[in-house]
Amino acid sequence: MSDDNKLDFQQFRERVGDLRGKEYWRSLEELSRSEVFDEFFQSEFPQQALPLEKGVDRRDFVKLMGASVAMAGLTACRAPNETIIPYVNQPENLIPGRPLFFASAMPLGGYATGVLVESHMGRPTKIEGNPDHPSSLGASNSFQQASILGLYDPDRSQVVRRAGEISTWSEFVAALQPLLSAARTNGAGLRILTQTITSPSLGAQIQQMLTQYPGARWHQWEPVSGDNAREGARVAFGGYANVIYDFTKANVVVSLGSDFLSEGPAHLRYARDFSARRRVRQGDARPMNRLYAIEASPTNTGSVADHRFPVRPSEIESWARQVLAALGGAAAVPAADATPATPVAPQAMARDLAANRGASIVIAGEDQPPAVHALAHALNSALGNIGSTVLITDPVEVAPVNQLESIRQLVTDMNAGAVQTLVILGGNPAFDAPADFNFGGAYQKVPFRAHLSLYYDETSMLSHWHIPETHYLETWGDGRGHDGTVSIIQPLIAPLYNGRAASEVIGALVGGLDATPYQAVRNYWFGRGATEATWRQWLHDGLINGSALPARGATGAPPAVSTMDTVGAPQDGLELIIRHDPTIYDGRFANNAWLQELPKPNTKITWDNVMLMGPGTAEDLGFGGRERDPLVNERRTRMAELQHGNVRMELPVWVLPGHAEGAVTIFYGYGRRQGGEVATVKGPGFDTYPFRRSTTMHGGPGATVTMRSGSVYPIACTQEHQSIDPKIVGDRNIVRAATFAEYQTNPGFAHQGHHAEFELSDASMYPPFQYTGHAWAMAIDTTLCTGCNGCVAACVAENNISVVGKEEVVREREMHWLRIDRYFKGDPGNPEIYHQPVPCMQCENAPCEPVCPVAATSHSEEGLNDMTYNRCVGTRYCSNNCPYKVRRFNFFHYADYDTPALKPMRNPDVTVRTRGVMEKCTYCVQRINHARIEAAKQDRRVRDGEVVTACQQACPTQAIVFGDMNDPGSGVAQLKKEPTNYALLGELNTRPRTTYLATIRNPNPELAAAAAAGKAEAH
Amino acid sequence: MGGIGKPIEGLYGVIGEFGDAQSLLDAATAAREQGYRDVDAFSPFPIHGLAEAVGFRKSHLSTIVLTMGLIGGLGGYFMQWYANVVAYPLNIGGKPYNSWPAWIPITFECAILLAAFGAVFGMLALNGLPMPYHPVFNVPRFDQASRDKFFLVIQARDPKFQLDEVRDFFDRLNPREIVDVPW
Amino acid sequence: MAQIFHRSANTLSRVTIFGAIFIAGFILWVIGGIVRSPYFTNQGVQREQAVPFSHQHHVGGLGIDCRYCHTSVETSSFAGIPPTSTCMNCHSQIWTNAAVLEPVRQSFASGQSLQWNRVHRVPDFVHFNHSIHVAKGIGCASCHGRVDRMNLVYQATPMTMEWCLSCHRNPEKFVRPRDQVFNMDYVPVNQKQLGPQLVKQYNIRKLTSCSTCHY
Amino acid sequence: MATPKDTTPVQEIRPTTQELRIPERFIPTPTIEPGHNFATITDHISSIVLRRKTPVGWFIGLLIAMGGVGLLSVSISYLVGKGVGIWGINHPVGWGMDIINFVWWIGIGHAGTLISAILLLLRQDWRTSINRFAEAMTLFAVASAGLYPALHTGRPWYDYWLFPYPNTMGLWPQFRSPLMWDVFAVSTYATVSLLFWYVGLIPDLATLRDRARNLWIKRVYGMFAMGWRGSARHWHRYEHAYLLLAGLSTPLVLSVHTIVSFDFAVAQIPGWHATFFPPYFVAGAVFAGFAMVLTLAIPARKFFRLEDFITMKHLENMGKILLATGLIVVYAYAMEWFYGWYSGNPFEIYMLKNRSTGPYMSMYAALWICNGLAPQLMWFKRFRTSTFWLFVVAMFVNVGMWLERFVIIPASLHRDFLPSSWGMYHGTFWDWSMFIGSIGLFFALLFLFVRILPMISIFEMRTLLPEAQAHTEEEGAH
Repeated sequence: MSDDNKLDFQQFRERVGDLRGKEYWRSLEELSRSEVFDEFFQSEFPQQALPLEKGVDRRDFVKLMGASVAMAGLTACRAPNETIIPYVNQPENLIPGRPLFFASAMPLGGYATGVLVESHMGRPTKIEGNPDHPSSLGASNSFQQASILGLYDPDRSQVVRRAGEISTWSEFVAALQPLLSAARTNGAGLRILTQTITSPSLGAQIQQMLTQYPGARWHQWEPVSGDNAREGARVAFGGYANVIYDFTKANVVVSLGSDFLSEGPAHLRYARDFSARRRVRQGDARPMNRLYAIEASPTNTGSVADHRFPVRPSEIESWARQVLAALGGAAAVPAADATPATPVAPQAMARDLAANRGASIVIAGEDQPPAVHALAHALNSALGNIGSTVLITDPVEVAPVNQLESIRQLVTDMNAGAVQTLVILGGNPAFDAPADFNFGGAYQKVPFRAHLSLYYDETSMLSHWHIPETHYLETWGDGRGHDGTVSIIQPLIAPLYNGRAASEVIGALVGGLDATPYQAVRNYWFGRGATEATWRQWLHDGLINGSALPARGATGAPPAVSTMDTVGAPQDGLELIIRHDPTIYDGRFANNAWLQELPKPNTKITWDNVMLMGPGTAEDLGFGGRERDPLVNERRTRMAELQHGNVRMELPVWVLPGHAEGAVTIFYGYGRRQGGEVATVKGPGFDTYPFRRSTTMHGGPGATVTMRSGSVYPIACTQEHQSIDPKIVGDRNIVRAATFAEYQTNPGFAHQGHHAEFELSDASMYPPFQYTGHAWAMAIDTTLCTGCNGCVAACVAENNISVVGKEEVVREREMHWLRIDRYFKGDPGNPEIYHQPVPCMQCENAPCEPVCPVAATSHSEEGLNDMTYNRCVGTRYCSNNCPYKVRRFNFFHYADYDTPALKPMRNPDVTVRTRGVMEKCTYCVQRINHARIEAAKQDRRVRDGEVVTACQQACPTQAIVFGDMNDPGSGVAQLKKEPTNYALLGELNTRPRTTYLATIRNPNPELAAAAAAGKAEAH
Repeated sequence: MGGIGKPIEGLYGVIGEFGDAQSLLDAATAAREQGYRDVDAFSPFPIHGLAEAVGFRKSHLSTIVLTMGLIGGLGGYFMQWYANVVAYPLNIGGKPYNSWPAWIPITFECAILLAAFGAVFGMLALNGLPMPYHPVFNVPRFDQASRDKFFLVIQARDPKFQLDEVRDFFDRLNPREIVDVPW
Repeated sequence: MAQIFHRSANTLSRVTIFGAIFIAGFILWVIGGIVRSPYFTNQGVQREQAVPFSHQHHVGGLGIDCRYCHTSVETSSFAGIPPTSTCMNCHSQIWTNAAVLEPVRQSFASGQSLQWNRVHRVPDFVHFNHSIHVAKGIGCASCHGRVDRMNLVYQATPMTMEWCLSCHRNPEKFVRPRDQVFNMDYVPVNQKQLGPQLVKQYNIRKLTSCSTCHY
Repeated sequence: MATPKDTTPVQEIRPTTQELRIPERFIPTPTIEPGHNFATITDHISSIVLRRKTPVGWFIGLLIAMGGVGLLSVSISYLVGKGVGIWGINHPVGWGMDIINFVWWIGIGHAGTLISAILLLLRQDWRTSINRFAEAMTLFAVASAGLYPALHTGRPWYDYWLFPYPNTMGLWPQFRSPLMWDVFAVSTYATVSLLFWYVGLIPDLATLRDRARNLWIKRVYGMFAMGWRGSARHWHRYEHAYLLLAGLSTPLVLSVHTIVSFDFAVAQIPGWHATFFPPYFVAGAVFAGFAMVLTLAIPARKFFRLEDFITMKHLENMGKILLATGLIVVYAYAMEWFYGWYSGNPFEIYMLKNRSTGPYMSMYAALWICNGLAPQLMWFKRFRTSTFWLFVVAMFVNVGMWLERFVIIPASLHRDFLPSSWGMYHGTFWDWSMFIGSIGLFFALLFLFVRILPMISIFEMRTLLPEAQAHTEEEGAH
């Protein structure tokens, strides 16, 4: 018996072998129906065809927690008794100890971006971009990376609440019935409020509801709204439209206050396309593109611009108009407009644009007034870009509306008592609706208030009913990307906290159909011609091919811009700029500690929101360098009172070189009063929504700021900068840069002149160590880095990096293995800004190693600078002796061993570090080892591209390249040959494996000349 | 009190007490000249020439210290070489396994440590210490030997020891007093 | 001056000095022994199991292949603990109402997992991968001992780091032909000559870098 | 047999200077005041230990010191329980007051062995009256110093990994690390200093054994005296061994601070990476050591009326040494500037700029005042011979040497190569509590020492007396 048993077993394993090849990208659906297995089991043991409708249910999940081997960190030498809890029925294809990848999509601001989710034994642990998805092309941003923590967040709401008391879903449904019957008769009084919705299935459900209740109304509100863009498009194209840009074709890009590289639904795609035209390589003749940024407060986009013009918000429009005028466009410059600081610039820009008709882009920022958007469109049409670099499609949203008007209407009706029932699906209007609407007050006039949300937040507090919402990794759904491409959102895990999807609530409203989200989505698409095969294909791919919206033909008539209302002339006094927070968005991520501790672009501030201003403005307010620098050394700053309209508030002041003078920027999203411990206690910050009134959604003129001399406020800033003399940075050749023109004449600039003294020196009293076999190395192209933080967040997620909290960051104990250094160069009013991601350099002559008394850090034969956590006694000598200061020490027990919810979140392939241990970047050695093992099993070398580090995988501009230096064909080996390739602090003879490609910018020669001339006059 | 020529039961020797270093030294020299061999002198501080006077020839301490020092040095180097070259060779910052310059300090320290042990314990061993019990402590005034008095003892086991002669000998040196030291 | 110590004090004092040195050395020696003893390594410690599953019977007796239950041993770091359904594959046919199997039937009916007491445990900071060891010709028995002769499974080897290193440094002493990996009774014939040859053939490297196991 | 007890009181025997035939050179500033003989020296010094009644001042002092020890134990418990995060250290400043205090104490711990060993070899007999005291101070300073390396690690319970022993991991220490050198240097230094000190004590323990009245006290001292009986042969070997120990300790004492300086010199941080650190540190250690000896000796000689034995000659000599070593240290400070300028290395140059004008400039200025200016007073005899001024200068140096280590360690680390990771360092309450605690420990041990052991080497003092000179005929002849 044993023989034929073995025989069958052989076949069985072969089949597994066949399947394993397709392991990646596999959908749960496919998992559950793999004929091979069914047939196998049918034939062998007919009574055991295993039903598996869904993914891994919660019970399995709990078991798996027991089964997963690497749960927590370092333990004592005496082994505790452990139990192993296997499956009862093991899902086929799930190989214990090996991750599976599933395609899904993360919705943000309504738009869905495709992702791949890594799942360890049923536990989603890591998000990667989906290379097939048009909005990301495989990259991922910090929000996506941190959504893993959002999923497991123990602060998430876990029960249905009625007036704060614990209740049940069925009670809620029961409570709805009388109202619904009422609504059915007279129709009126039933309202729902949603955020922006692109989900076809949900949209259809809502439409069905509206037909069912004729009197019902649907309102939409999202604090980070596209209202201005919508209105701008309406002015320009006579109706709501969706605008898509193709940066691969653009030689010249003009950004009117737009941060297209790190904001908006398409920023990952745009960053990729934009960087494709800036990748300067040997023997690549393509010219570099050129970016002009006209903006008030520095953005990532502005920081990489070839020309950045810091102007007050109100001046942006006049700039646009001047350019347009210079192009002989439709609109003359209104006399009222002030002439901008450098009059030559607009003309030069215009000439540059004119020279690139059809190959240029003018893009306006979401925060810019409709007029600017319209002007941008006008410029694009004037330049003949529409149809080539600028594509117009129908709106992606199910029902595009002016959301400000929409919620204005809702509030009016609520105050008028016209609203009997309000069901809020997601969002937190009581916190983030325009302040002057007093949404909370009006809301409380509604007799029946229900709120669906991830957290029990400010709005939930005011609601009769609160229903916990499912995380996108927990439920079925769908959504569209920036170009309309549809993705099916499939769950990776059953709801952890009894959450409900929006579709379920609508289902309850419509009554009758109590379809699960799965059925809801499935039915919708099968209703539209999906078949079992296509459906599985969509899930597998993570998107519906060809579902992108078609581009409209170029609109004949150039947009009318003369007619529209303008912002008007710049006024005296400070202008206020109100922006959403770069890391916690509009406040919805306030409870996500990963995002809270992420250094905000350019300022490098964590856990707080501040009032940004330029050095000049600070000087005028009596907060110049002399007062400032000592404070900044100590991670502290002054408070100042900001007054705008009738709102006054004390905010910490932060001076950011390059911020437009005469303006201050504040960020909204902080100051949460409810909705999680992190949001309310650990990182409270300041609630600036009161400044955000329906008239001042993005700020406005007439702000006054007065310093509060007495009060000093601690700021968790990871990189002090005011006190750093740019000369020091120059002296040390940390950043090496040149213009494209200079590069063309002299590609080796990074190793000449002053740089020459700072080259790698091979001088050593010892013979060099020979690295046969693999030699892992990394090259980072600083030209391409936009400082978007995607890599940092990815590193945190991949390597179980602990969050330390604001106090510890203030004490300079942040734990990020990868940091993005930011350097300023030149005039503090308008400096050049450089980003430099700094992971461990993996020095071949690592200074950290010889000083370790216990060999806790040593070199692997592949040249990795290994860090053996369990051997470390914590002398910190290695960190002291590291010239790059990339080592991180667990001064306290930072890792959370206790919270059960967080344990399954961790990457089982990476040890969770304990107190008193040094840690650092290891080039994601767990990924290297996995690849090496797989390769070794097939008796071959690891191929180039087989090992992708977490940071590399996330990077939208592909600035980070990792691979085997000894493999001449590898990408990294190529980059190391580039003339711009240089080693940071190479003269220390550390022989770093991580090297940098010098920054190359492409300024307009005409303007450069003008600037030189200006200087000449000055002297 | 036994007969002539053979050691006397229960008698360690005869001790004489002197008032100052000079007279002790002279006494010791005299005793040697008398032909006494098993002589010992006790003083509250080292007196130059006294040891030779009581017939002390040569101390072997230096040899011991040198040997121990060499053992320490070689052992120290071997330990490091074994640990980092033989037992678990690791690439530490690109340095060779046998980075001998880095091993000099510990080699040196080990040499010093063992040499010091040699000096101290060698000295004690050669001196036959610890020896908390010793016949001379039976001498009533011997506690003054650690203050300001000086003693000379002629042991009973000395071949030339004749109790009466020894007493006479001491008398001639007019010490503070003469005492028979019992075992 | 009267004697303050008795005659015996002389001997006593010397004995204590040498005694102290000797005792100190002895204690260190004992500690060295204890940390290598089963008390610390759990070597040879049998663990009670909910179901007294006998490898001796199933492997030794019936000759069931290791991989029938430990399915992922060749594909994954984790060898895999069989789901209840695997047991039921046979035991729905044979011994269908044996008392000892009650927990198994229970589990399969109720969907509640069987709970096994872990026998082999490497610390969480050690990342061991079964598949590569199997692929490189390290036999199950090399680490787990003659499981086919174990009634209740116990840890056959100390599984200390020095033990791991003994093979990572000299694989040629332990490697066996791939087709013999799952053979419990494999006895190497002239390993001295075969070992190095296999090491070359399977191109096995001496992996003693820290990050081979610790990261 | 007649055994007349020698009950002659001390006062009776007080011969004049002439009678004592004291050589001329001793008259102005003698190492031992006239009027003493073996008995008086013995009785005076041993009586400090053996007298029944303990002075109240001693109790008060010990009480205060014990308070410090209490604070220390609290700090240590909290540290082990919570982690080194309770200190002010951070990235980039991985070492703060833990290592500052370690180096400070080790430095102080150099005077003892130096005085005993080197001055012995140099035949400086004035050392005799202070060496015992200084050696004790050395031991206690090293004990306080030893706390820090042991406790500064993140996981002190694994410190034993720094010792080479066969283990189940098959791992050994990494001997290229200066910290390993420290382990061996400091432990060797502690051991050898202890032996040296104890060997010196043996004859005096015998003296105490014989002076003590209570049988049990006799036995305790007797046990440690190991039956010393002042035999001529013993004395001969004893002196030989003592001389050999001195010979061994001299290179040892130089090696210890050399190796401590390697902790920094071997690293490549600007401000650490300097080849002249070993001599610089050794000089600094002697400087600090003698300052501490003065700090302790001046009150002690007053309190225990030891002016006869620790005379102005001693204090003045130590003042001269302060001046000499102080000048060496100042030279080192100057050389740092020279090297910085001469290297033309931007990192070095900035390091000096940052020291002198950066956030810690006040520390650096104070350092120059304490170690640079204050010792210059020692040029003048009237300051050298005034206990008050000597004490003041010594205190300045004590503080100055602490500042020196602060300037070297955190002030170099806080701004190294990449400006992006610059930071600041401030000691926290626990940093200070541990420092004060270690001072408490030091003094507690010192108080116990002066109460139970002779703080001046009695037998060596005897040899200073002219009566100690004796000659065999041959010598007497010519």
